[in-house]
Amino acid sequence: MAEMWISMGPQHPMTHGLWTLKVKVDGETVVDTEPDLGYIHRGVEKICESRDFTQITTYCDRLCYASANTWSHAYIYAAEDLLEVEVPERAEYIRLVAVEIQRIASHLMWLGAYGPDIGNLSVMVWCLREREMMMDLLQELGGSRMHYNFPRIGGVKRDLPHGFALRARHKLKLFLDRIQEYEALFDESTVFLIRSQGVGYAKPEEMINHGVSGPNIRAAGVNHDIRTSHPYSVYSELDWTPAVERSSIKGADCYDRYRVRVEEMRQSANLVLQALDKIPGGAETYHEPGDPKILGKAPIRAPEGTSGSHHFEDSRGESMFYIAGGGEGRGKMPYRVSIRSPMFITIPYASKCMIGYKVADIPAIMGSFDPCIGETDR
Amino acid sequence: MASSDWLDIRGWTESLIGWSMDKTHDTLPSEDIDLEFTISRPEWFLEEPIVIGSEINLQSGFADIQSSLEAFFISTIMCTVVFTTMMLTLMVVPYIERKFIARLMDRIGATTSLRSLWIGEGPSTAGDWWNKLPMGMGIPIGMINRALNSSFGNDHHLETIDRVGNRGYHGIWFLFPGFFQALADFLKFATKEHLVPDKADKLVFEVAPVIIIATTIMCYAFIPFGPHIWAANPELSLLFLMAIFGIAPLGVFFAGWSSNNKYTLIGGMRSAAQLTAYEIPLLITVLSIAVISGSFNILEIVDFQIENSDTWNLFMLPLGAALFLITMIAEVERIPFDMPEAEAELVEGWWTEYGGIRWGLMFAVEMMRAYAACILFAMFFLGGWEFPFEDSLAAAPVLGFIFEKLFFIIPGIVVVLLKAWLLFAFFVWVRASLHRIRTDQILEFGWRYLLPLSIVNLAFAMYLRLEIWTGNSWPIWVPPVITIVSIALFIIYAIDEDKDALEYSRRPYNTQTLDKAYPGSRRE
Amino acid sequence: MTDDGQNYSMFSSRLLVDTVGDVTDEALKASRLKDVIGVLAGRLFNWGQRKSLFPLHLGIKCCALEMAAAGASRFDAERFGVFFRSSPRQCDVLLVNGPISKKFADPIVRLWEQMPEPKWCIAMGECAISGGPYFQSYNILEGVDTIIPVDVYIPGCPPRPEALIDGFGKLREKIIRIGAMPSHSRLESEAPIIIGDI
Amino acid sequence: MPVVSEKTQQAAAEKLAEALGKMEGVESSVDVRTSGTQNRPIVNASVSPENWRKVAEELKNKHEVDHCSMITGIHWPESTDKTWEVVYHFLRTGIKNPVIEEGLVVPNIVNFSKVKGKQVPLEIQISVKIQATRTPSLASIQDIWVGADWNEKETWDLVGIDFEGHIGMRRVLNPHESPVGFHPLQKQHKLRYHGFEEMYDDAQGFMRKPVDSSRVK
Repeated sequence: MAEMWISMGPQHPMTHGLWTLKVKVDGETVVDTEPDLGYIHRGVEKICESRDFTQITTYCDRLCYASANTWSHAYIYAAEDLLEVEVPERAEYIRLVAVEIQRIASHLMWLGAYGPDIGNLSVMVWCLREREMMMDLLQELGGSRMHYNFPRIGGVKRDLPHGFALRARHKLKLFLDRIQEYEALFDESTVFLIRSQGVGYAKPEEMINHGVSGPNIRAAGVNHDIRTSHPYSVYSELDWTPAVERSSIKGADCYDRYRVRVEEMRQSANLVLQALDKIPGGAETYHEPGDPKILGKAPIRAPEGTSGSHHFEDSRGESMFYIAGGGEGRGKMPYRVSIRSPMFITIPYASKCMIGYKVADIPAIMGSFDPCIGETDR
Repeated sequence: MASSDWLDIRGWTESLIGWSMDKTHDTLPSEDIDLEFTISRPEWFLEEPIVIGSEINLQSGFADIQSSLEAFFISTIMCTVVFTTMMLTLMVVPYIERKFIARLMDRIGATTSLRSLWIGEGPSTAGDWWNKLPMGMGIPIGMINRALNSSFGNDHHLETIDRVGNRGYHGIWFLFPGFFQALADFLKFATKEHLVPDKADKLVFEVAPVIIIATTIMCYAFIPFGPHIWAANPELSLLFLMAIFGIAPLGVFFAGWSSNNKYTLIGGMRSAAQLTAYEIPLLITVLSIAVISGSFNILEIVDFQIENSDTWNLFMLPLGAALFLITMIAEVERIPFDMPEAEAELVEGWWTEYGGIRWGLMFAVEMMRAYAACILFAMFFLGGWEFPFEDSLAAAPVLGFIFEKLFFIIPGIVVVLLKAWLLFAFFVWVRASLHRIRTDQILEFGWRYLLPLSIVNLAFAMYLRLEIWTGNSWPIWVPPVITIVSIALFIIYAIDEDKDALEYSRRPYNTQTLDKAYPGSRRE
Repeated sequence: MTDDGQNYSMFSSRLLVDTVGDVTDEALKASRLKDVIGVLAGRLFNWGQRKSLFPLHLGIKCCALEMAAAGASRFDAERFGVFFRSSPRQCDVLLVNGPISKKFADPIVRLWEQMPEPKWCIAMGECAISGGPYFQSYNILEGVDTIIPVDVYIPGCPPRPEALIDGFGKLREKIIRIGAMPSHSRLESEAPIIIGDI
Repeated sequence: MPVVSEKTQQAAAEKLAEALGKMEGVESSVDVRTSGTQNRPIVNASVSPENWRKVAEELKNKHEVDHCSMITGIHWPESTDKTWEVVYHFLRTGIKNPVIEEGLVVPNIVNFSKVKGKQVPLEIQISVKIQATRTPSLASIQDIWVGADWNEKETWDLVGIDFEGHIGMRRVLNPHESPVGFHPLQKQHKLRYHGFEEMYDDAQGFMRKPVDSSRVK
């Protein structure tokens, strides 16, 4: 059959969000692909230039809406680097708890969206059921279900509420047993193994050169993780190792990326349990919001010429913020905020990964890279 | 003597029609009626008058056509009876699908009920709609409503009660929450605007769904619901049924091709390839059933299982049962073989462009085809309208008497429907737990595995029929041995613990696609 | 749907349908049966339309996740007949759940045009109502009602799944009050409902 | 959790900074980030636009900097010494393909506490200042780090800094039909309602009380 361009348009069940993948198809096999992004480009970097430092965290929550906390924390670390702020130890532990629970919720959202991509609807409902547990925990911290505006420059908005540690331990233990349910549905189903093994190969050196990072590169048997290679926060205090997957010789395929993320969910749950035990001052002591134990002093103006940047391990890859100080209002607002979205770099690479596979493999490969278009289009 | 039960609808209609035909025959005047009449012409025309008409005896004339008239009336009545039983029992099938898959997904599923016909939505209600009926027809309805509301404690200041405040009288309308969701969907489809894409090939776009719908409903002419509830029973009803069942993919391909959309084009081609790939194993499996039961007529197949051999074909041909199930899931395009309607990459597959009533009918037809597949499985393998362990239970020493009465009271149709619905629940269970297989894997699985297996199954059926069949029953040891051996084989093959795969610390599996694909095998 | 040029076959069935249609119509009107059927069938089809609202499987931004959560097991939207379909032909509610950028303006209008007629539009979340936090952006339209007539607004950023299900409830109220009228003839007569103020 | 020790990272950063310093047109320094439990050195260098391409190749081949993290274009209309600035961020991750023994991939788990030489992970920030020109342009590093490809497209699309030698430069985030010279992140483009008092004055639509008519909400 003659080759024809199919546009898997902005509104398509495969795209988790709005973007178009133009696919040149010869019969059933994919010959060439070309992503077209920008459908929800809303100029967050331009808006941040006329917002002051505390207002920007709300915009960073809404960057990648599946993992709001990781993005607002990424911005806050960069802002603290810009304003040279000291963060108390307890606040670092609370931030770690919030970020890791958000990572579990983000991976659950991915697993839920990956099921229907390959054809199984019940896994989406199961994963969202567990995600509701995680969102309840984060709702106790941040106040709302999805966008928490939780970190402040210099610490956190509020301490762990009473009984949070107890509920968190209970829910995380329950979650650790529930992962067996998903593994039964995925690993033991021969159909899933056929659809995901040997599909969408990617070698680690080629990936890092393309700028792909995070679970996608750890699936290829390499333990590159910003939290270990460029340690920030208190990750070096807790004993954990990045989840690395034994990939195939030709590189990581969809199955490895699935295995890495399931492993990471377990690992994040253990991280939170450890952090809740090791938190200085104990998980049950409660400090009023604004208490110096959880919120350090922070200036509100950044003079011109100063700049701050920070690499952060988001659930989808390496996110980064670069802030140049000295904007309007005598430095109250940043001059330029630049956001590195891991998926903005991974989607073009992932679409090139699909060449040579079948049309039915496109959602399997694209879904396994866990695209989140909110952060891609900024 | 064919198995039968008291619900002999066919017998009643025959006797009714026969009696009424004889009655009309007798009431007709028996003497000849002279219908001759002549047209006289004026004498100057010099020709004899024209004579038209002849003698007619109404009774003898009626006697000639009486038999065909009876046959016509009987088949019309039986067709309507079978069609209504099918449509009413079909309401259960989407109910099972929506509720069972919701429960498997830990959800509640649809809870619409006819009660909401009566009560409003939140604060706004339909008001006294009955007063709009002409000629005061609405007044009695209003009175009844006010009486019910007041006697069952609704504050009837509102004409129709509001959903939130009033639980009130209309309780029985709350029957089977969710049962009428399919009816609500269908009513909505019916009132939808009919859109035809302008560059689509109009004629084929309109005709394609008709092909699918017509052929599926024609299948139900040959499917017996009970010993005496069938519309037509030709000698080779099985062949006729399978032939008609196989026409629908043509309609699917037309629909995909004509709606002039790339997605539907790929969806249509995929469905054509998949259905042809699974048509042949299906036909061979059905052939093996005909071989083992000794006839092509579905009624006789069921009677063979109930009367002659007294064992269900499931225990004689377990491999055939498994093949039939797999090929039927593929024929009906349900989840593991769902590629043509693949949600993920083809939006909706071949029915993306269809909206409104055409899509509603095709939604219903999907259910009908799955329902037909379930009933056929019940007929071929689960002994149609025979209660499981009917004879042994009836022959039991003490309780046997009660069971005998019970089996006599319960008509065959109830047993058939229960088996069909349980099988449909199995279809839904498969849909909830498996992922979608890629098209080339489906075709490869169909050609490489199902076809040879079905031929092995056919050979086995022939051997059973020729060698082992003793004229009136299977030797006593044959069904248990076959069942135990097949269960053992199934367990051996199902366990795919693969020693060298285990040390890869991954879940092993052994269904092979192109090459033996144990985990790590594709890690060349 | 009067494509007159389309003559399916030698014998024009359209002519037959028209003539038979008119004759029966007159007869029913004369015998007042049309009113009886109109009222009773009206209630039945209104119930049918209310009880099965199929939104389009369109996820723009964060509200899409709340839409998915509404479809999941904790806030099961399917209890109210809300069943997500992914082709606009088979949907009757366009649930807009994110900011509309200039690039997505005409695709979403095309989606709205592709939907068969008794169709409604629910603007879910601040971005769909007024551009939300990005109302100053150079690339975002201020609300989806700049391009599509909206029936129900659900404020919130993102609105909780219960608010989404309440939004569908409000839409059902609208349907029971004014019936499933085509959207173009609905424009003036019906003010859009904003959750929380009634 | 074994973490790279501060000493080795600081030493590696100084070695790289001084190696970069030697190249002409480059000043480089090492500043330390203190947030978190461990101080992390960042190699900071500012390079003149002409020999930026040479420095890039040097980084990639000699210093094995294998990950281009982000490219930021900034428009400084009022500042004296530069009107355009491009800030590059790199990471040296030391990722190697896992070694394959008898058909089995052995994942290479790097123990960061015992890591030496080129393996030490480093952050590098390079800023290139471009003088006052209407068409700022810079050498493209698309062929060295493929990851920089879409970053450059985005920088051109939003800030308007062109990259010579970039294949397939097109608008990625803005709509394709946006006007040719329109690059939103330049300072002359203002946000809608920027500095607009009455927008905030009666955002709720009721008249403002006279007493605070002057104050901006």
